Amino acid sequence: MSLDDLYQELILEHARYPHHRGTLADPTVTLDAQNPTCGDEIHLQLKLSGDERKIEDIAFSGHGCSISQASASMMTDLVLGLSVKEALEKVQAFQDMMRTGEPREGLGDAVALAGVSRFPVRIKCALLAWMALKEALEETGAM
Amino acid sequence: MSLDDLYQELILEHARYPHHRGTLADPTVTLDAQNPTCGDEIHLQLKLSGDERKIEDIAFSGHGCSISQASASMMTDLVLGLSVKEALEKVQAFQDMMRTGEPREGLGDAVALAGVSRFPVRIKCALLAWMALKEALEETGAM
Amino acid sequence: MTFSAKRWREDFPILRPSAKGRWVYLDSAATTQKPEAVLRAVDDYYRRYNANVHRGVYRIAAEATERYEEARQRVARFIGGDPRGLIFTRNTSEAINLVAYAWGLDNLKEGDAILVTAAEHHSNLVPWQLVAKRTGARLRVIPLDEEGHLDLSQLPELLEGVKMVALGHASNVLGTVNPVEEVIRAAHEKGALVLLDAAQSVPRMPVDVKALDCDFLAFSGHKMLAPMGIGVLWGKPEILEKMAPFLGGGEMIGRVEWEGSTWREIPWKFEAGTPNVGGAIGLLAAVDYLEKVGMAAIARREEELGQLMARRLRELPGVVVYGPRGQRTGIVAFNVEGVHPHDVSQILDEEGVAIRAGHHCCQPLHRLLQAGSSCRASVYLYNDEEDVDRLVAAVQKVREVFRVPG
Amino acid sequence: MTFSAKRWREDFPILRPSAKGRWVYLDSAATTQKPEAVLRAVDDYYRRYNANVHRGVYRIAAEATERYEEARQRVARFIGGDPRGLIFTRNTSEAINLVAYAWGLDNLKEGDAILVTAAEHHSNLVPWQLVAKRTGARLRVIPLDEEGHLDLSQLPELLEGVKMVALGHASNVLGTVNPVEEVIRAAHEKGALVLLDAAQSVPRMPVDVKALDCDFLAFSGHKMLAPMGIGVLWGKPEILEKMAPFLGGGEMIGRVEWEGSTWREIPWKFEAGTPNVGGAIGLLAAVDYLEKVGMAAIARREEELGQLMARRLRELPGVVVYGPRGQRTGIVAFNVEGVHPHDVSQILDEEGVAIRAGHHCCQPLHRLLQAGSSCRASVYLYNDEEDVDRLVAAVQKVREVFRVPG
Ligand SMILES: Cc1ncc(COP(=O)(O)O)c(C=O)c1O
Ligand SMILES: Cc1ncc(COP(=O)(O)O)c(C=O)c1O
Repeated sequence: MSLDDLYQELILEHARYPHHRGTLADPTVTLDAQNPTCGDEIHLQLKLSGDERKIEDIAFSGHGCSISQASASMMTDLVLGLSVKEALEKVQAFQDMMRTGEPREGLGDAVALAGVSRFPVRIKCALLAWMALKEALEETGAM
Repeated sequence: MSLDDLYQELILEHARYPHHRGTLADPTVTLDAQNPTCGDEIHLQLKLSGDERKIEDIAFSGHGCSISQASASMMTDLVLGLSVKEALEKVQAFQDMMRTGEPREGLGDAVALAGVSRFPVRIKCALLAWMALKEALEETGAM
Repeated sequence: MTFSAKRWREDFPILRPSAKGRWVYLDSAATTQKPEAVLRAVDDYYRRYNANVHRGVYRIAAEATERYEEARQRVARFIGGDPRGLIFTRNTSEAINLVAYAWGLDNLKEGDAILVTAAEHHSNLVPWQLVAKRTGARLRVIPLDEEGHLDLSQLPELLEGVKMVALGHASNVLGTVNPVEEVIRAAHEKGALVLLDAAQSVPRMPVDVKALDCDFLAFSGHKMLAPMGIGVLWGKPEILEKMAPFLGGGEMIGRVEWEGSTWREIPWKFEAGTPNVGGAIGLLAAVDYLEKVGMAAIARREEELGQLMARRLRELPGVVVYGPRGQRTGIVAFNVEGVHPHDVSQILDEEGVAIRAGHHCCQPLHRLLQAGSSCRASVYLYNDEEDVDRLVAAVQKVREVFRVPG
Repeated sequence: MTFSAKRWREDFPILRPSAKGRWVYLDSAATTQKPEAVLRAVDDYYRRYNANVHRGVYRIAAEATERYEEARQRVARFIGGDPRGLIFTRNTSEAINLVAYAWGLDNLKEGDAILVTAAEHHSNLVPWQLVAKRTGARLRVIPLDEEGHLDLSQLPELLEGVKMVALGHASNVLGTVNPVEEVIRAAHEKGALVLLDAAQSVPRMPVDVKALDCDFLAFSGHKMLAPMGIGVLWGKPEILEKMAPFLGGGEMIGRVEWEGSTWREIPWKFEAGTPNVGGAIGLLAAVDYLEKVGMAAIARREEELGQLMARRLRELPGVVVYGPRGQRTGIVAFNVEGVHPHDVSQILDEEGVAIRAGHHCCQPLHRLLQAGSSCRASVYLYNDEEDVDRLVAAVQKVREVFRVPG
């Protein structure tokens, strides 16, 4: 395993200039999640369409390592505009990728995170945002 | 070290037929002591002279191993009739013998217990009655 | 296939014969000896990847954490329990105290009862006395019959008002195995929880918490081939989740503020401070070893040797053996008439046979047996018939030295 | 005479260079590595005289008991304390919880205050929060000045109504050593007791409880060369004697009746169940080793390397070092601007340098430092100037990868 896998340019870019970082004026769901072993935190906000079927807007804040920040940034890019069901499928695909280390199609930039699976301690960092999204979507009960 | 040191005939005799085993009708002091690690117990009773200077009678009951029973029997033989001060000197001499393993003069039959010092776990058994005596005498405050 | 104690014995460095011949260890109910595989696993940890767990990013910290959590998974599997309910403690005693404090302080009150048995080890009695004193709850006792079996005839009445049944699974004195399924069923019907003191069962028979349906189970690594300093409390996750924490400190927290804190999810909520990682890794290796030997085979073997020991000792005039004549474990308590257990044990030691003498942390039971103390011989997978012969011959020697009539 | 870390390093199997070169361990504040002498002492115990203590008459049980009690004497001597006050626990956390429960539940009430500092480790904070919740007592906090030193200007006022001062001796983040003598004197004047969390002081400087006059002192074996699973609470005997027991179980009892029990004398009153005998023997060997190196020499060396590390890191643009500029221990917390500590630690690991990243069980302190987390490098007797060079070079690498400006 090599550091270059972990700290690819694409990942560092997302970490340095994360997309959808901030807060929403009128969120449908807000969820706080944390990684208690390292203290990393994410506040995730979603704006769902009226029938709660579709992610119309998304934003995150909080603090964390480059992997968790990049992962959150990539995730928000990916799921914006998707239906709740589609988004949950993406979460599942990302989890699978973390478990197996096999790059997965349909994950957008987040495919760059496949190498994280070789650093077991960091998997939790990569997963933080995705787990928060999953919990937030399940809370809406819109599936 | 050999078993024969520990289980000399004289010791077994005292253990089998202990002297001064029983209770006193009119004790001046009564003291209970125990060895919590093995559950052995001794109830020691003393009758002191009016000025509390002299041990006029002594008795013990309770239960314990052959070493603790023999030791109590030998001790009661030894201190009966002595002054409080003399009795405390005997206790000190017996403690020294247990610590050093050197037989001590003036301990009567109890000198047979010198070999116990080579069995560290059993020293507490041999000392039980003597420690009870010491505590009982100190309680009278007659020194 | 016969059970080859001799073969297993070779794995235990301490049991190798010395110049003076073979030494016979019959005190495994107090603590067992350790096989090479366990010693090596612990040694390997300290020589290769010793690190504090959970918070380290560097390689050996990650490896230590992984192995520690693997131990949790593995030990949970060994007892058929959800790993989320598996808490590492120092020993059985601490595990029981954890429940007595963390569950007891918040769930017991004046008028409530805690039910124990008359054969309880102090470790499953004193914690309940302590929490009873703090809460106003009271202890109640299931009596024993003549042979040492639980007398369950009054169980429904005994269970009235009981919130917790704290029950020894296998006795460390009598060699009995209690009908815990029956007690658990009855207790649950009355809404009481059941904690099993499994210090003497998990090491010597297959135990499955799912099948038993107990709420808590406590045992010690050192009584099942693992090093000292590691033990287990298993609890049903849904109960553990509702409990307040026990020890506070590092690792068990969520968010710490001056005014108060939140807790990490179970099981970590109950593990404060640096755990005994080396101990957990040793327990993992011990469980691997035990499954290689086979828990069912160990149980059968225990029963065989226990029966043999009890029968052979009973044949000696002036020797009284406690506990049942029927089914039993390999733990046999006895007394030689007129000879104090300390003296018996001392002479046995000279004959190269190690047994325990005392009240075995069961003073109330010994009062019931009308014995201040007793001798206890207990076998494990490294003992065999030859060891029983050695024990019996040594007890004969005791009878000679002390001229026991008969 | 110069201190030869290189010589000591040879005693530590895990620190031997591999094919890839020498690995640099800078996480001793979390847990230290173990020298051969400690590993051998523990191994020898399990291979030669492993037995349960206190109740065995046979030879190895007697030897195990003797060594266990010798460890108590030896460790008590190491901290200048009466051995009757020395209780073996699992770690610092358990030691502090023991006092919080056994002393706190009976001696704290609504309106009482417990005084801690703003730099407290969760293990010396959460136990007091838990007991405060159960008793109605409240926590009060000694603030820090800019450099991380205790601000004692309001101490007399802060001490009003305080029953217990729970005070870290040496910080596990800031590298500070608190003026505990002054606090102890002031606390005693107001009738408050003082517990010192000495997890980071006993391993790295001479500590004498008699001279300090503290009432309780807690520390962990694993942070001072001993195995995991063994720690110490020392307490003044006259205070311990008046306290109720903490954990109930075997060994700690006098007479056990159904209705209640009496306790054994201290220190055994506070040790329930089978102790970690192997761990205590390991701690004995560790203390022998530390005295061979010399605690005063270790303290001087820590200070030297701590200063060097802090200075060299501060020289790097974009690196902030926490804690004082003056006197300090060999524990240095820092951050690299714009780079999360996890990322720093990951890159350092690739460079063969192991440090810790996180809140180091000090969330409130990190909020004060306005940092969610930090990197922490900590030295011990096996580290030297070359290790500091390696650390600094690796932090440079972090700056390159993350293009830290400056
Ligand atoms: C200052 C301080 N107190 C307490 C502790 C807790 O020690 P342990 O985890 O060994 O209980 C530590 C170490 O983590 C510490 O650094
Ligand atoms: C039945 C029983 N319960 C509890 C214990 C206590 O175990 P530990 O001393 O490991 O806490 C023992 C062993 O001593 C035991 O035999």
